[in-house]
Amino acid sequence: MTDYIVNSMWVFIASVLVFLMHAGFSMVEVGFTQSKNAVNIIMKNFVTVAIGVIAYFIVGFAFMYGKDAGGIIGTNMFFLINKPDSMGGVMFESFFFFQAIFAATCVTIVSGAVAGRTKFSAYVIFAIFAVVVIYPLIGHWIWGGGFLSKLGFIDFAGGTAVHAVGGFCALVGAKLVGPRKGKYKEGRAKAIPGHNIPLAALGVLILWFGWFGFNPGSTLDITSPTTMHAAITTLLSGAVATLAALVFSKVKYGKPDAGLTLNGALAGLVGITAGASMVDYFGAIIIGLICGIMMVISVQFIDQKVKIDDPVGAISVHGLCGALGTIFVGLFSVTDGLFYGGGLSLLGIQVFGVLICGATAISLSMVVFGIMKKTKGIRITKEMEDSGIDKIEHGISAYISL
Amino acid sequence: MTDYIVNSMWVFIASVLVFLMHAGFSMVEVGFTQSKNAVNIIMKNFVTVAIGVIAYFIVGFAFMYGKDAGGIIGTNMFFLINKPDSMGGVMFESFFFFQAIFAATCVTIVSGAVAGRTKFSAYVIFAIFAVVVIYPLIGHWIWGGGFLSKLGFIDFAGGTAVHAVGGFCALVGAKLVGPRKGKYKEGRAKAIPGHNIPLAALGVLILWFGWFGFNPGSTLDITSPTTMHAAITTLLSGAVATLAALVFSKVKYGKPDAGLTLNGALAGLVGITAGASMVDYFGAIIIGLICGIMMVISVQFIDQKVKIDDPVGAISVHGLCGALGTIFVGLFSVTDGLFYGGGLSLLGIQVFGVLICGATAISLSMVVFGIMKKTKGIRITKEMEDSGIDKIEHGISAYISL
Amino acid sequence: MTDYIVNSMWVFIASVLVFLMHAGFSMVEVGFTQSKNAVNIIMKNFVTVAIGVIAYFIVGFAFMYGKDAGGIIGTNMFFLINKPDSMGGVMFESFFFFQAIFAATCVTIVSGAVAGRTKFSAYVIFAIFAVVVIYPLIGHWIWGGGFLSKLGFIDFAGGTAVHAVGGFCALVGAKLVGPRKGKYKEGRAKAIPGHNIPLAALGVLILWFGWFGFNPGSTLDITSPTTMHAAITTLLSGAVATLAALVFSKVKYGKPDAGLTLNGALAGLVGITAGASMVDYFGAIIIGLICGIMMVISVQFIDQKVKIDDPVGAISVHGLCGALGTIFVGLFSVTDGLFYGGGLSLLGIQVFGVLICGATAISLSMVVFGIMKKTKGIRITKEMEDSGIDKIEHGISAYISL
Amino acid sequence: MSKMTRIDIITRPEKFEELKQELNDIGVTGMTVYQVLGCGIQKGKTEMYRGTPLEINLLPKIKLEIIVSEVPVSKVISIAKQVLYTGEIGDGKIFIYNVENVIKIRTGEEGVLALQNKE
Amino acid sequence: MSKMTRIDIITRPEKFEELKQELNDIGVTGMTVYQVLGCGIQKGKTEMYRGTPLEINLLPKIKLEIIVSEVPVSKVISIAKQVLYTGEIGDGKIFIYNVENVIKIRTGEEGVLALQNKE
Amino acid sequence: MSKMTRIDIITRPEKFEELKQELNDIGVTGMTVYQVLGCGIQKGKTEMYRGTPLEINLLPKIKLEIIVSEVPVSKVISIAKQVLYTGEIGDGKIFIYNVENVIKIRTGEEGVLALQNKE
Ligand SMILES: Nc1ncnc2c1ncn2[C@@H]1O[C@H](COP(=O)(O)OP(=O)(O)O)[C@@H](O)[C@H]1O
Ligand SMILES: Nc1ncnc2c1ncn2[C@@H]1O[C@H](COP(=O)(O)OP(=O)(O)O)[C@@H](O)[C@H]1O
Ligand SMILES: Nc1ncnc2c1ncn2[C@@H]1O[C@H](COP(=O)(O)OP(=O)(O)O)[C@@H](O)[C@H]1O
Repeated sequence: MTDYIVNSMWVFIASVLVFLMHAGFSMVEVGFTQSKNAVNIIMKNFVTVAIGVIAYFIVGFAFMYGKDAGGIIGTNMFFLINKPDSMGGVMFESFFFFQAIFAATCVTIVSGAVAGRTKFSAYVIFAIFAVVVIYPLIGHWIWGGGFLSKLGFIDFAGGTAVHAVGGFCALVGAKLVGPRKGKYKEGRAKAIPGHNIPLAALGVLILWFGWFGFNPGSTLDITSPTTMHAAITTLLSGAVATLAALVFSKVKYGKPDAGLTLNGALAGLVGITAGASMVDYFGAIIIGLICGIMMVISVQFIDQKVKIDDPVGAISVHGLCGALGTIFVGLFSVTDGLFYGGGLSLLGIQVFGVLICGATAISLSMVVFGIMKKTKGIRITKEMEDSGIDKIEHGISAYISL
Repeated sequence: MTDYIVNSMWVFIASVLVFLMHAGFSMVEVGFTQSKNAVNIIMKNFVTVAIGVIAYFIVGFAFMYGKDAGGIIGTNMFFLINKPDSMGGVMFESFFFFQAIFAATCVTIVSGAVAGRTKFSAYVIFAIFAVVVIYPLIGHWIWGGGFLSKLGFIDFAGGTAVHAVGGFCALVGAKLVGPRKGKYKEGRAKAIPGHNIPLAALGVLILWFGWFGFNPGSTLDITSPTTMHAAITTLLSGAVATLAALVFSKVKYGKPDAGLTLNGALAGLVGITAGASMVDYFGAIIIGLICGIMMVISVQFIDQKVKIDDPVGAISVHGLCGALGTIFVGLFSVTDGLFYGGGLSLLGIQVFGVLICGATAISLSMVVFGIMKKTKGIRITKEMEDSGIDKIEHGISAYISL
Repeated sequence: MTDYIVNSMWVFIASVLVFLMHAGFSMVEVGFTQSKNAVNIIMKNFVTVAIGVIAYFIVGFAFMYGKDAGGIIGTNMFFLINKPDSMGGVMFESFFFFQAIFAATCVTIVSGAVAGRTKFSAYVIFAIFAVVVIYPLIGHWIWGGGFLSKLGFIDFAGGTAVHAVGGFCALVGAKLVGPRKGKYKEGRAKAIPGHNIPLAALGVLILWFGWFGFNPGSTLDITSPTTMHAAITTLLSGAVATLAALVFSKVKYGKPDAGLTLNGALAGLVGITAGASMVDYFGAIIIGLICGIMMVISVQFIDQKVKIDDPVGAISVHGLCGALGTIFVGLFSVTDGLFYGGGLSLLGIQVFGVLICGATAISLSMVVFGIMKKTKGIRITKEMEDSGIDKIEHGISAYISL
Repeated sequence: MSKMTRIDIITRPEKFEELKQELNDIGVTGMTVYQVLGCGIQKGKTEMYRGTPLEINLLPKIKLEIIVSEVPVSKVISIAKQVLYTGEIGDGKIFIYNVENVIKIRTGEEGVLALQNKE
Repeated sequence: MSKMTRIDIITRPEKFEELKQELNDIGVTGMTVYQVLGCGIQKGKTEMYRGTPLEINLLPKIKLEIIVSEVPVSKVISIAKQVLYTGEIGDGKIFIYNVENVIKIRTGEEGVLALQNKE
Repeated sequence: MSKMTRIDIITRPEKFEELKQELNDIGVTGMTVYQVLGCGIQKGKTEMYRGTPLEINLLPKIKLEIIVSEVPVSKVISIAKQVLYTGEIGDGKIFIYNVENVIKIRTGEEGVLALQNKE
């Protein structure tokens, strides 16, 4: 019996917890959007899992964790051919399983932001590209031995690699596809409320559950208290951000906003992701507090000033809080953070890394969405939008009573 | 590799399973109440998790597991300052994580019982008090080295510490806030049915799943068959109680009652909680049988005779079955139970412990709810109750179609 | 610290994951059927868990894993009396827990196929019989030291023992109880759509999650990479089958069909179950591909040609893909499969085993359903079917608004 | 302008499919359907919910609204009676109203012409 | 054939139970209930949803449709006024229509007879 | 008492927002909205559900019920035609009925007065 076995087991179990996050994402997206597009959301989530896993198996993993070429990209292990026996200190199979499930998660973030007006085929093409190129490329830089990791950039569980990247792609997608019909009238934003808050709440709690695989699992090492420490910081940041969003929305808008409270939990969880293992409890609380509040401000800002229509708040929750959280590592890391006497060096690296990854995610997704927009089109017809994607693109309604 | 690592891992994984119980509670409460208050229920559940975790981190844990003062209360480790490296035979982090997630669970029980007519702010204040004072105090007596544990009182996984305490607080809350409008007409109880049975059923199954972390996790020791034994007794008791409630409701009311069958599963799970590790299979079956039936009787009794309006049956499920189950330890414990030749001593202690804890929970919650009732008020206005808390207190409906 | 402890822990955790599959089955069945029968579906699922666990504890386990008599049936350990300390290389308690949760799963498959027109009591009687006789008997042949296991028949995690058996019983049940009213008009099949696609999708994702306990757990050994290998093949097969069903339904019917895509995921998961540990990645992909497509063809074939009304597709998903997957072991097993130079011997055994088990499942369930049909009747009245089982048999609707 | 009449048929949801079919057969081409709750002689029922009486005093009903002009009202009524009659309480009622005018938006036709659902 | 009248009462859902009770007391035995959305003087309201104004300009209302003949229309109206009056906008409106005929499917009775919900 | 008229507009749900806006502009202040299912010339469609034909022969429609007196009926009709016309089957129909009386519960006003939604 060695640590090797126990850690392999742990990483495997953590992956399974992460897998359920797909159910969480599905329910959050379904709940926060209109009932007439619920089937489409479901189909997007299923196709994301399917494509994510297959594409990552074929090329994504190779690009991300294959033999490094110039700090930019991996170059072997396509189809897992020539895989080693172990990786990251655990059985190769555990390692790959964990990574494969992460891969699909990143893409899923985009599906909520472009909900309600995007062609199914356009989303599918983007998803393939994201899981073949965007995610593995940036993932290689950060985790696969690429230049950012060599530089000392720290992203513990994917605050940037998964969430900020997903969020920035979401930003581009939502911008290029344009707002849903009726979202802006005479230049003023109008709310298009989601159709099922309890389902969205279920989704958030399932995501939170999965996050205890996502963050603690990322140590790949259950023998160290760091893993459980990461769980506690995850719990604290999520809790504080939930409360912060609830109170802040109450102060700002007069009533505790349900949607923002649910998003608040996610904001805190995303915010802590990059540094869960290396910030202390107080760091976690402050990160949760800031993320909870900044998310609320950002949701309104993006909705009303930037005028990008993001039905589920993915840009603010994943993009903003993912980026913020990664930068906060430079402030709150108990070993090298500015506030803990570590000076500016790590902070600089973190900011640099976030900028590079953000710029890459934005440019690459602009290319894909841009080319599709010019050619096949990314937006459904006005009629389809009016009557719902479900009825026309999938020939069925999500809910049937008579 | 030591037992220490594996046990720490196990306790951590068990905690994660327990965390999902919040999703379970939310869905049960949403499903068993009216749609016009579904957002409010969701908000209460989220605020419970948030407050539960934060308050327990700041003071709750210290009161519960800090250095014992006079057998009454713990006195150090506020903010986890001066925490040890390990506790209960596992890494401190695992131990705390497990306990923190338990803490929020206890409070959640109350939210269902007072659903549909309680001010959000009143619930929040109670929740803070419960997680800061009521739960840690009683928890200290039972598990933290307080006088009950010194006396030999046994509550394996929280039949009393979590469930009975939660259930008794629920009793007080539901009594003081009064029945929902329309619940009693000319002194006769009328049913106000829940709005979504499938969601409630999902919640129950999620809770059951979480219970396999709740009970077996409480051994803090996966190396012993006792842990899996506790899982089997949990499974058996839940199964028998489900069937008992189904059959008993069919005999009593002519049709197998869906709500009572779902509650039946929970009754069996609560009932076995105090003794899961120390009763044998037949004990588990008999406990499940009694709890399933007693719960049905109690639900009707509380509804129609005591005339306390408990929309989800929390008083009967958690209060009654938690207390019964704790007392049953004195009968069915294979080492010291009356039926196994252990004499009356343990039974006496168990009854005494339940009485003390019950009295404490009732008095303390009477004080909090009582003071609030006298001052700020705990009940929403008649108008808000008529049109639903969601629309007025949160400005949104849970379900929006047009 | 020994492998023994870690494996016992692993098997236990895997069982807990499998337990959540009951929530998955419930939601899939509820979502894919009509709202007027949703309470009935829920009740059937709860009663299945309850009866499954109790009956398996009392006799099922003994028949399945008791001392072998003539290769046909086990003969001791009723009520777990005289249980050994360990079994299958893990603590007895873990082993039993895993098996008990599997037992209920097999029966559940039938409940969806006979939904909407079957008497509650008839289903309950069948469920008892299935968990007392059908499942343990065949399970003994395959896993309990019976003649099939002696012959070298391989069914890793229950492609036949659980799924095909469940699916074939479903076939018999659905055939004997007859189609729902309105399903066939003038000999032509008409669709009766499910009432809640998002709930069905949630169910599928929960099932997928549980499958990572179901398949990898079946090695009973986490120390070997085979376990995680089984997880990866499970992931790949599920993903490929999802995509295959989506694309195939789009080609065949013009639009990507949501119901078939969800079923596709399940088809791939069922298909890989028999051989998850012993096929390689490409085997898994091909199995997923074939199962995804064959399931779509089979659903239409059963619906329109065979004219058996199977609201959730259980016959195709579990029966067909379970049988196919078991036979595929004879083709794709990397040690003995035909395509890997293993010759025809294993393939022959696999085909023989599937035929024997299929024939047994079909005959036994024909006897039970047949006798009931002749005596007490298995079909609800026309009136009950029109107005929904919920209102009449359970006295309540699943959804109540006013 | 010849008389146009609106016929409201309120009955059990179960019977809807059959009724619709039969009405089609006598030439009723348009109808609008409402899901309503109703009580009449059929006073609802008392179920037990968690051991407490649950009075369901409004039952789910379906209302068909049919505006006719060429198809005789009597014919619609007799078909409805034929299909819906069970002799049990809850068979339902038919209400007849006068319609002043009908306009078909797509063609602008008014009155009886607007009701001719033939292309 | 004596006059039959249809009374449509559109009001707040909250008041429904009470109204139904009172109407029963004056002998109104049958009614059909619709869940509708409405606006009138009560123009809806603006809530904040995720920090963005959400204009709810149709409010959930309930419509009771009551066909009476023996029970005087004026009595129904006065009961409705009495129960529903709060003085706040949104109390609702009552619309009165003429009914040409009523048929009770179960018995075949027509007109006033069809409305006699006594067995 | 000057004539009061009820106008029922049955059309596609998609068009509802626009129609409501335009009606407001010509002074229609009150309306009641029903979610209904309908068929007319537009016979529904056949989708495939799990490879089996699914006949959807009732399509979701929206019904606006508007009682007017001062606002001319013709104006409402012409606005409706204008907004709803696409030339495709399914544009919908308008039905006109006579209203005998209207009562505003809050003020007790009757008839035309009850319809004046000005404060
Ligand atoms: N006076 C009435 N006004 C409005 N609706 C009525 C009236 N009487 C009956 N209805 C409607 O007709 C439905 C069936 O009537 P009911 O009296 O229950 O059965 P039956 O007509 O067979 O005696 C009721 O549920 C209700 O919706
Ligand atoms: N002119 C109208 N046509 C149709 N329905 C109306 C009309 N005016 C009011 N209503 C209905 O009556 C309801 C209540 O009317 P409202 O004007 O809001 O309150 P009040 O009558 O108390 O002033 C509205 O929501 C709407 O459903
Ligand atoms: N004779 C009728 N009686 C009642 N409702 C009708 C009638 N004809 C049409 N309708 C309603 O109007 C809707 C639109 O009518 P339809 O004939 O489909 O389109 P169009 O009027 O554009 O030809 C229908 O779905 C139905 O609800």
